[in-house]
Amino acid sequence: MFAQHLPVLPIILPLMAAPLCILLGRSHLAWLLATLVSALSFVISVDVLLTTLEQGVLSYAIGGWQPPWGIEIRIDTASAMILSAVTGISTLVLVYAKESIAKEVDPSQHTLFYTAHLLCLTGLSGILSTGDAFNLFVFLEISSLATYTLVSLGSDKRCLTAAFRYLVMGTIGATFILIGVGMLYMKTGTLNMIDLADRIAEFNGNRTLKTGLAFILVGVSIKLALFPLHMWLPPAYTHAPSAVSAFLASTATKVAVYVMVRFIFTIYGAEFVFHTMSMDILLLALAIVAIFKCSFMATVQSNVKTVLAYSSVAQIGYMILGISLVSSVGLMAGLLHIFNHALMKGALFMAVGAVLLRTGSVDIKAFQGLGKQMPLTMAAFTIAGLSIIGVPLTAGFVSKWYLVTAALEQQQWVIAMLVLLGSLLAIIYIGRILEAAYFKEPSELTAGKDIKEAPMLMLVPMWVLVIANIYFGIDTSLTLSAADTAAQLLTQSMTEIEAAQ
Amino acid sequence: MSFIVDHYNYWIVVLLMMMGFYVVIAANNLVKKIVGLNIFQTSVFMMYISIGKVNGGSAPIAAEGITTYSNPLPHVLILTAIVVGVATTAVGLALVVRIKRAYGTVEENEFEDKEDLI
Amino acid sequence: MAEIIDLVLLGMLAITAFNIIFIKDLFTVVMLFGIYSFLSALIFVNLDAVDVAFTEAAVGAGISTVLMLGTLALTGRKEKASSHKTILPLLVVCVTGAALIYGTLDMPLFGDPDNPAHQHVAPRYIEDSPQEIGIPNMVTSVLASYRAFDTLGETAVVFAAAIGVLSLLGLPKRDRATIQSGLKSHLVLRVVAKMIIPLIVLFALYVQFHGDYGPGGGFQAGVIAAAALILYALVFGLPMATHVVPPRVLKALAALGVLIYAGTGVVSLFLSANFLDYSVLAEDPVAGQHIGIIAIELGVGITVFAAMLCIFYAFAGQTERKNIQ
Amino acid sequence: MNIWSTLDPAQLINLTIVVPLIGAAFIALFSQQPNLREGVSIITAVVLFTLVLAVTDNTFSKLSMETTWVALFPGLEIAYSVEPLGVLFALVASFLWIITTIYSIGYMRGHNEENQTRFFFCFALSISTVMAICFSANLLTLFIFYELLTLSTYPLVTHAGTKEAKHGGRVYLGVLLSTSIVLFLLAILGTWVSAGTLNFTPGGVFTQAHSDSLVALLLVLFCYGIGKAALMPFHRWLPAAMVAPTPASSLLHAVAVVKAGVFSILKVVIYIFGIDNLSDIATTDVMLYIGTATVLLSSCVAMTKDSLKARLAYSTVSQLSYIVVGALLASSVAAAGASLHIATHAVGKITLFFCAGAIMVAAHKKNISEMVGLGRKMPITMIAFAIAALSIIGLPPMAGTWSKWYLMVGAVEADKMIIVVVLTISSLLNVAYLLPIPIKAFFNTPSGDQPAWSWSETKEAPLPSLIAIVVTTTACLWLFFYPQPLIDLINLIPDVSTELKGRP
Repeated sequence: MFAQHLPVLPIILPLMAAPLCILLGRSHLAWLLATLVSALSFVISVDVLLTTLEQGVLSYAIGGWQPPWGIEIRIDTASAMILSAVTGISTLVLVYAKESIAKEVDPSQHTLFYTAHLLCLTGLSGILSTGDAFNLFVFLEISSLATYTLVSLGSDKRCLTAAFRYLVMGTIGATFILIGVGMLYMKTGTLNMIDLADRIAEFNGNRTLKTGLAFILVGVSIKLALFPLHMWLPPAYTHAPSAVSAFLASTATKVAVYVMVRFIFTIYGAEFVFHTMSMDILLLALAIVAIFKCSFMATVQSNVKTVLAYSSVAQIGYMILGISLVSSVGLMAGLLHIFNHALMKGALFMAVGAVLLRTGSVDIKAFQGLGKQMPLTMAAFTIAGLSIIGVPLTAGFVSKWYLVTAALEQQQWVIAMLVLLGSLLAIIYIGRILEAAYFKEPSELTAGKDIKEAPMLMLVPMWVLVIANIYFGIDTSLTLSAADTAAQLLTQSMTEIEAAQ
Repeated sequence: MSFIVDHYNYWIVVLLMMMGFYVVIAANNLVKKIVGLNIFQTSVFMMYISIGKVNGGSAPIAAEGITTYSNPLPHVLILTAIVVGVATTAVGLALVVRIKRAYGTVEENEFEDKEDLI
Repeated sequence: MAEIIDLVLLGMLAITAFNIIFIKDLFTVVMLFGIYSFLSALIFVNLDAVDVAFTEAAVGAGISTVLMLGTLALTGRKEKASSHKTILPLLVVCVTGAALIYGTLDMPLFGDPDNPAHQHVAPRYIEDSPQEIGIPNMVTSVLASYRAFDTLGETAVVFAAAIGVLSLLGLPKRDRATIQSGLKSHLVLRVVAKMIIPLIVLFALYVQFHGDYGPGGGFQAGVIAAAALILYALVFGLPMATHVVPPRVLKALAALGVLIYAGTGVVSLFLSANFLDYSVLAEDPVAGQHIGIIAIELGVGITVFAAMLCIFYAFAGQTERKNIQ
Repeated sequence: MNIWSTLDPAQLINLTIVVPLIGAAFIALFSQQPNLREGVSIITAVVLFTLVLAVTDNTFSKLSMETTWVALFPGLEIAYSVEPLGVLFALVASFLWIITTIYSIGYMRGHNEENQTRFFFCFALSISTVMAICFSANLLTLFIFYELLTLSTYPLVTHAGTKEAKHGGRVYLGVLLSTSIVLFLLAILGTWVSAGTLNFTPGGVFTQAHSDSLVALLLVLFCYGIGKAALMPFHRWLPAAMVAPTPASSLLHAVAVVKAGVFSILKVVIYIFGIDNLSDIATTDVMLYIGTATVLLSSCVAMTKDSLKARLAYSTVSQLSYIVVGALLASSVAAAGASLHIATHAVGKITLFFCAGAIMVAAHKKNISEMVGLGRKMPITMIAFAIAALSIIGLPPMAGTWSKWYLMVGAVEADKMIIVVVLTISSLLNVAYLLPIPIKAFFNTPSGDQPAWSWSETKEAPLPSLIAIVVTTTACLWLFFYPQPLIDLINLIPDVSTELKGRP
């Protein structure tokens, strides 16, 4: 009966569960509800993903109003793929959160935490599913507001200033997007993405549309923390509760990358963005600086969460690099990395959260000697870390492989080399932590304490992600076919132009 | 001349936006930052509403004898955006209150100094 | 004529904004912001956006200003002089502004009926909505039916803001042994307030249910109703207000409103139509639309009322706490 | 000698990789019972060797053996296929694993090392990856296990856990991972993007259609990317890795790891570029001369080292470049010499390392200057050392003679007389840095009068270690007299032959 409504369910299920959590009142009931709803959304998303692989794009007219008059839910493979990752990670993070926030968040706020998490999930699902440019802004704001709340729940008071900076930057970003969308509407009279794409084609080179694109790209770049607009991210991820860091690091910025892909490839079209405006060169340059600058920053931090946060900014550089290569393979590599990076960063932040739970600190000194005291957690950290580096048989290798392939196909040997050099910095920042864990004696932070392995509810989701890292590093058929289909679909117009030339 | 007449509205709105934007990024006081954010957003709303204006049109409420209406769609969008704006303001101000409690100040450079000491 | 009014108002806005940049007294800044909001509401009226003007006046000049003042009460009203660098922000602003001006060069003419914005999607709303939806206010039609999903999102944003403020500040405790606070000595104010408040609530109800025909709707109604209670709290003190509308009820109401809205959409699902398709709610599609709009406007109204009041309680609770200390 | 003839030949490959893994699992299981644990190690090693023998047998009877595990990317699998060069390497590695296991038992116990289970466990893991490298059917598979070999040997390098060990481990991991990720992977991807295949194909995968500069660039990337071949200036990891316990150094850093490097280079040269095409590539000569420079320079550095293991390490760097030079000479005879050198250098160098370890365990001496007169205390060890040294130098009747002979012939065939000269000088340098050690040990005495030598004076290493030394020393001699099986195997490699081709 609900089969044709599946595309809309990943949005409205968490949306309705969020107020229900408040009505339920009890935090463990809220936890149960949130987890179940999130899991259900995940199952639906995977189903939707498989459907898009078979049947192509799914379109759903909200309120029965046909686009462009009504709002359309439009899920293609790219959306469904990231949606599956987001809902999947959300489920795992919720399972993980129970023990984690019990230590890090005041008990009176647990219900609010789950509510905010569900709202954030609603926003992210909405962004991924919607086919309407303004609707995207609305969902962006739902997820952002929930995110500010989630970040501010951290136990250190610095989380407040981090959340505030995030709020100011995020709102500027959203307003920029709003300006851009307004300019689009002004010139085309429509907000539906497909309709926009059709109508923009006739305005190639129009100055209002160019400005609109610039504002949208800057706005999205703030949201996805593209260098040099990334300054809000490291403090936010450092001081947020661990479960929040795990969720945001693996989903929020990725969804923003998706928004960028959507605006560049679906709405404006690669021709406009890369040919008329030559955005590829700018994005490429920023991506490369991001990779090196932020990887380097990651190597000198002493707070492990900050290390991972800077690493996230660097990894976003890889995704943008894939996009800026302007090819189907490059885009595919970018999408793959969105998916794979979610798996690795989720696992890493979860491991760090477990360390915080047991040692009370995330300083690199707290990691000393943990190889023996928390073997399972550190093993998870190690494997996910290897995935970040891009060691073969992990998911990270797969995305890096395609990224370099894409660069080489364009004869960009230097860029290919730079991508690989970037992994070396990853070796350093991950290696430092591993060395502390396995080769150093416990420091004064943990010496004498009886440190136990993390609780089961935290280990299980962590290891699910670790195993996913290995699984998607070996059996790549699903991720590759999804990313390939998605990229083909998105670059369709581009290939048509090439063929015409 | 007609070019100016046709565009003056947008230009002034741009000026307003930029004044708000300047307050957001230059102000040191967090409350003032939020005020700036609101000015910035309100000015963007004006841009949208300007898009919707039709010369000689009236408010988009169907009535006898009126044939030209202004475009209702920007109005709807901005209604939503205003709500989003006030929601952000509320959360932002709540954060300011908490920052004051935690740091004893809402001047950005002052709590930055304190953070460095930690 | 309209152009001249427009120009004058815009000029006043520019002066206000310019002053806000330089004035160090935050109380004045907030007041100027209230004026800025009012002026922009006037511009909205001048540009035929009555619903927007209504909302801007209620929110910008009303709720936002109250919240800012509440914050100032806690954080102090003086902005300290700082050695903040102003060159970089100025540069950023100039570049952004230049980009925007560049963008305006190809913009369609202001107010021209032939603009693309008026040609493509909008005509359907203007021409068909009175028949398709059956209500004269096109803004309400678009808001509540064609683009109901946006409005659902908007409700969720309000709810999210309430959640955010609650988690940051917490709600004041409902205290039975109420200390009489508020403006105890101002008898005239108390009497006038007692007379006005019921009227405001009545007006809110009118706005709520008249939104289909004139300007207004759930959002404006919710804000106005909240304003009534805020006035009550200001005059009679927060403890009294929490006695009348307990915070816990508000929390539940805010949640309930979202559920009513989304629930309406789910009912359509069960009647085997698309999400938020109201046509199936009654035999006659137009009647169905009407029922649907009333239901979701109610949801919006409840959530906005409860969320706004919640947020106010949270801020007022902080001030109260500071006063006690 | 094929006791596994009932098995499907393709299964043999799987077994060679899986058996050490199973062994590793049992080693971990029996961590508390040292005897059982070491027993498992030896049994696994022996079983593995018989498996490799069976593979060899099949290779001689021209039975093709292939297997595919999983398709990693469309058109790219983790796949294995047996070819003679890999068999040669597998034979050497699996045979020496048995010996090294026996040796380690004596060494580790004699030295009272900690974490012995981890040691044997990682040892088994690394052998498994070596087997996978031997039989890999394409560059991707080779690369994956090349990386895994680096990672699985890292715990062995840092086994001691001291500050030096950590530093050594850092250099080891740093150099090997950096070169492989930045250069090797880039070369592989470049090959994949331009040639469309990564399969090892006799005669190479590049055609005339590929631009010369691309192929030239790829050759450089491969030569430096395969950091395990220790071509200067990326040789620093090898001396750094010498902080490992001696058994690990001897098997892994004289045989498995470094040979995996030169093996990969040979494999790339023969099956990706094609020996016949080498001379057309612009950078072949450049890399060739870098190889010869490495040969000479590292020999010179070796002379300055007083630490025995460090001297052996630099000797290894030098000897590895022999193989690189042989591979790049674009001569089938030189390639044969290079292949044979994998085996002959392995037995020679492992003996030397065994001896170094034995001296450390029995006499607690690390530096050459302290070994004066040691021949009196450890005669067997020092005799073995002398024999192995002669083999490395390339003097008859030792195994090293043959490989050096073919390398020289190859250089002549390729008309590169300078290489002949360099190889000769290098042999003289070998004499200069290796032979003084046994000479001092036997003929110099620390102080004037000494009683006549008697057996009671000796204090040799533990018996298992001594057995291992004797076996490998014998092999050094044996391979001089009976090199034919290995030469037959080498002649099966496409384009490689010990026969001189007539000049066209």
